[in-house]
Amino acid sequence: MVPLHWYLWLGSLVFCIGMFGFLTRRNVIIMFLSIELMLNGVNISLVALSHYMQDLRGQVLTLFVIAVAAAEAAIGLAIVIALFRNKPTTHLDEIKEMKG
Amino acid sequence: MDITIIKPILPEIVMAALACVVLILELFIHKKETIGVFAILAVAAVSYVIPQSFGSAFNGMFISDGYSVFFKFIFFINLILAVLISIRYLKIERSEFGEYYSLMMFATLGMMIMASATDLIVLYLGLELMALSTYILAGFIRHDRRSNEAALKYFFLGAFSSAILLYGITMIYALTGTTNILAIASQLQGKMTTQLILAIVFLVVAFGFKIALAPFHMWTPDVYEGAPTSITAFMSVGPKAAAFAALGRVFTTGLIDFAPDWRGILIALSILTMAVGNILAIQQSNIKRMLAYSSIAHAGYAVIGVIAGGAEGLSAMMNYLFIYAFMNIGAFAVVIMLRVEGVKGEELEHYRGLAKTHPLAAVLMLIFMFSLTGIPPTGGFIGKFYLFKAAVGAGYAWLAVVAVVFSVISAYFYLRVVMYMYMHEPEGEPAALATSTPLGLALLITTIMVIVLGVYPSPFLAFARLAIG
Amino acid sequence: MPGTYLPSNYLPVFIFLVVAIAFGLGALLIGAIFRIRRPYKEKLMPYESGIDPVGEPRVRFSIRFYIIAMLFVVFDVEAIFLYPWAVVFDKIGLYAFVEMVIFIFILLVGYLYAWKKEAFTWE
Amino acid sequence: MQYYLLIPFLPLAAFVINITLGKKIIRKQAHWPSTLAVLGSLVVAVMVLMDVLAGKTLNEDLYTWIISDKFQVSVGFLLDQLTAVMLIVVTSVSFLVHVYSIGYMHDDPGYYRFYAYLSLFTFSMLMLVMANNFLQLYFGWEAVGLCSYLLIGFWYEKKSASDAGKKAFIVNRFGDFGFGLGVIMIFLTFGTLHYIPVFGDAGKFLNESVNILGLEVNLITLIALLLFCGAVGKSAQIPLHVWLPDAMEGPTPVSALIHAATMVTAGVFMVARCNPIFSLSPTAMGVVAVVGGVTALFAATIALVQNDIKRVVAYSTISQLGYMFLACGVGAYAAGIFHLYTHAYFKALLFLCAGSVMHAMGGELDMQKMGGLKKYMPVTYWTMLIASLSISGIPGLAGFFSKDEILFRAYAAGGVGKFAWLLGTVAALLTAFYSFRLIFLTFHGEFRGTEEQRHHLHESPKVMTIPLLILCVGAIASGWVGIPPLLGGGEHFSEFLAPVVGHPHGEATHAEEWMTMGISVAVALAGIIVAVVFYLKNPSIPVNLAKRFQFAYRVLWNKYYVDELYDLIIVRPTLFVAKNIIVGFTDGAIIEGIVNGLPRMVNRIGAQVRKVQNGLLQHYGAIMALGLFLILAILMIKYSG
Repeated sequence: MVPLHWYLWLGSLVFCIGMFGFLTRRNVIIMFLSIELMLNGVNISLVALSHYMQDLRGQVLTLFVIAVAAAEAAIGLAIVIALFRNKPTTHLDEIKEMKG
Repeated sequence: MDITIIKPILPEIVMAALACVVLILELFIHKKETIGVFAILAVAAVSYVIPQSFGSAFNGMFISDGYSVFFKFIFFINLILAVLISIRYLKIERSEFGEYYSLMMFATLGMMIMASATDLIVLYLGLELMALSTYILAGFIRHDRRSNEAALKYFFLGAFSSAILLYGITMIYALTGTTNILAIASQLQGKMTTQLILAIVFLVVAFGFKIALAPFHMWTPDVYEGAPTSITAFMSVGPKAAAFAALGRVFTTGLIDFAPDWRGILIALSILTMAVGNILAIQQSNIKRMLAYSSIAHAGYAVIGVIAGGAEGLSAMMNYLFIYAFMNIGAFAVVIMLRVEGVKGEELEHYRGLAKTHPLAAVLMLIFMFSLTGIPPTGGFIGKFYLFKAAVGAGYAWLAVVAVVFSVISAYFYLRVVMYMYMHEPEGEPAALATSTPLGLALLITTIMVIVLGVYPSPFLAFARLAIG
Repeated sequence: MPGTYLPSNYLPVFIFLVVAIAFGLGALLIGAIFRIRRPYKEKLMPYESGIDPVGEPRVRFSIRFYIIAMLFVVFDVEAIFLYPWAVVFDKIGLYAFVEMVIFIFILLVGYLYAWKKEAFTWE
Repeated sequence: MQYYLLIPFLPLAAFVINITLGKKIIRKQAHWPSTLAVLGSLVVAVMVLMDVLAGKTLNEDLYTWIISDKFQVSVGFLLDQLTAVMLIVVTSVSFLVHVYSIGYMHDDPGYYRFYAYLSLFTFSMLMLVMANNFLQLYFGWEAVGLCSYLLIGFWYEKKSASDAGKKAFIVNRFGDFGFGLGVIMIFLTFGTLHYIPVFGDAGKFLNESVNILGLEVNLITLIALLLFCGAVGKSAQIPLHVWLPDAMEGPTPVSALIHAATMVTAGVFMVARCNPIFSLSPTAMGVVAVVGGVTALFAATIALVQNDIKRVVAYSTISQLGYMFLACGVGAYAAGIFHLYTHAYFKALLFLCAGSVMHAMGGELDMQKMGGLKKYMPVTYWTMLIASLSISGIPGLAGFFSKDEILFRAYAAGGVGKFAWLLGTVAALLTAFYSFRLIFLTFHGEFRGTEEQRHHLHESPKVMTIPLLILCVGAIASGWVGIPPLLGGGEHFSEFLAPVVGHPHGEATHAEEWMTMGISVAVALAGIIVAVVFYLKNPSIPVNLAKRFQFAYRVLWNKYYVDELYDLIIVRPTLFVAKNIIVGFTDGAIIEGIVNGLPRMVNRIGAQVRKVQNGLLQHYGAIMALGLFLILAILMIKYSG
């Protein structure tokens, strides 16, 4: 049987990979994916915990996270498209009109 | 099926329903002002059901108590004032769409849920509803690149922070097997573990992001500058207050046993925030950006209330946010007034000699700047006074002294605006003002409230104190 | 019962996965090691059934695709709430039914809005 | 009985109306709101007086601004006998001055501004006298000072006027500084600023002392003297009297209201109000009595030789204020307040008459250029004559009763009181003399002005003379409420005030009372007769005297060179320090370092920190993550170690 810790480590690993990706990649779409990775890292941990504790809350939260993530993706995509129309780039280094 | 169990959440239900109605109305109504008026009426309807709402629902996941109701009133004020200052402004920005108002209502709904949440799941949902709506609102002027950029930055960093929040929630869940904020304390039994450190830190970071505590404030200046000014005003009060509500609830009930730990973190962040906010505000020549840094600094002050804790600290924090709502939106309302066709009106230079060309606008700005500085007899003074008093009462006199020092520094950039208006001669063509009845109404309300709160604060103080119970 | 998921039930699946991945990677690896590389211009051209390619190989998709995709994702994911609901429907009864009707109704409002905004029409 | 709130707030409302609408809308009608408001206040003040007479006093906090443990900032009202008297004085004189100003100021371009300031002043003064705590007293104190400053410099285009305003402001700073310290000391000692607990507890601290620079000073004495500093400044006593004569640059109705009848008496009021504190300290009482007595005499001597009609009255005011302090200093607070009250009427009358004369003379102030005005302006003449008789202390008139009361109480108190009595009696002689010198120079003899002025001479309009007549009634009859038992009266006034200020100490026989009274009447008559001889019968005498005692004359003419002295020892050194040392330092390191260095440092830090905010999203995320890991690391180390 797989100990709970393994799942939790896996979850945190996925979370950290997502975080790392978010901080290092410059392409907005990849950054999207990274955030999804972070959320899924959380989801793995939640489902595992929920199962091990025989408590439904974790799974409920997971469902909500998935739904919110979808909405987030839609909004994020819309924002990127709106930006793209004014400035055709998906490269983040070029998006720094405001600073200081 | 017992309908009465939904009573505590009735205001939220009404708000959600009316927001949907507003969304549909947008499809059929071409005069968008009407929708704005409808949004304000919706607030009236929601306020109407609030008195009957007290109680707890959904197995203790949701509560309507004095604390949440006080915050809800802050959100309503925020919404009403933001709607009032938007109506003319949106026309000037050529972004008159009805979704704007329903999004504001949805964002307010999210805030209400956050304030009432006694379960981390509900808290997360409220936060996301608020955040997703404000992401769109920040980028609402679609043809403006700065607005796009603001939305993009806010969105990515916001999503990042909500992932961090989720991880914090997961840690708490792992430790306690529950997500109920009230049950957390009893489950933890005051035991410190590595996971708990993770949980506390992650929650501080996530809430710190929404409140704009340094160093999690980095998004604030850019987003506030790029977003439509009316939304900047909206964002600088509502979401911030909602995050404060959640912070206060989670940390002073669920994690109260670990107060020394999170208090230490918050003190450090508070000082850093006041420093960054005030010092960088001095550097700004764009008034929106300056107000963004100022709002960062004010978050640093308000967090002192949470640090001080107890009924006195929390009520001081609530009061501060209440007062801040008026003075900050008032200041933004003046900024909006200077935005006319073809002139951004955001630069400090635009305020040169305003007292000569538009004395009334200058006087109003003067009042708000005085209030933000904390000069009596304006509301800002009262807010700061009670915050610092709470800090002294809780044994953090030195922190109050630090905050006072930073307040003095803040006078430099607030009063610089006043100096530009009163000491400098107007240059070139006199600036035009975009006035309108709703904007005038908003200015009237904010000015009166700033003065009344400064001169006769006791009823409001009593209200906050009562709300804490 | 916590912890009763014995990996042994999934062992064949796991072995199959490992073999599949190893085979795919191995084949590519071997090819990369042993093949002879003599590139010239025609050889590097994308293969389009023997016809010279016209224009950039990367085509920008119409923005409509994204909008449809976004709508799909949003409405699709809302369906996940229906599964747990369906599982416990007979236990909760009318209350659950009413709640789900409201939920669907809210989705419907969104759908109506999208429709009226002509998000579904292809210009 | 909340209606008393109308008393201060009606004038406030008038102020708001005039200041907002005055310039554009009300303009020449600006007197309506202000005058009606103060009339309303007067009516309500009379009602309050009735209530107080019926035994109803009141002490309540209307509203509390800030509460912080012991420290409480509140607006509250104390309505007792003392307040009631002050209310009547302030509102009645203020009302008459408002009416008078309709005529006096009617051509002024700043008409609305004038009435706005008058209303603001009335409001501040009423808040001052109605206060039930020291903080409100202090705010009222500063507010009346501000109004006085605004009104002295009302004709700010005139340099002398704006200079006089500044002078009043700066001189008052000295006194107010002491007063402020006194209020702080009270708070530190008693832990509250409300009158009732402070006065109640004053006795407990009788034997406590504080160490100031190695000097043991009795705590109560220190507080009393600090408070008295404020009174010295506001009521223009030696050595801070220099601002009041210069304040005559303001419009004459202002001089009558603020610099004669009301504001300058605030010091006396304050001392009387704080009598439980003062009475505990014989030292402080002695200082008050001596300062009062010396000022009474000192100012009277200066008034002897001045030619400026308003300055004579101004020095007379200083002198009369000295009497009031003298009374307070010997414990006869009721007598002091009694004199404050009668003085308000006859002194306001004197000023308004002087204003009427100036009005007729086209702004001329020099009495040497007047003369013989009696036949041109009979109403002014007769009213002013009665006021002069009153101030000289002719029996039957208001001034007689109050001044006699003071002198008798001083005599009866013994000790310092006897000395003060002597000063007061000599001053009474001088008072009678200079008052009649003024009358004779102005109204009798031949007209000495230009032909043009003569042509222009006229009696003032009704709107100005009617207030004169009303005040004249006050100058005659206001003393009748305090007729001593010796003359068949009931001393109602001091009996009325006794609950607040207590009874005066000291015993004296009837014979002694007759004696002091006789002496004061005699000196008053003597003064008048000398004036008659000097200025009516034989005008060469004063000229010869001035020649013969040239030194003394010049000293008096130059007001004992006090201004010059202050210029030498205070103004010049200050300016020297400011010009040379501070300016020198600005180029140097210290001031540069503090004034410019700090902001520059903040700026430099800001410019560096600003670079962190470079607009790159990833960068922001990285800083967030960095912050997260930093906090995490610190906590981890803390808990693992």
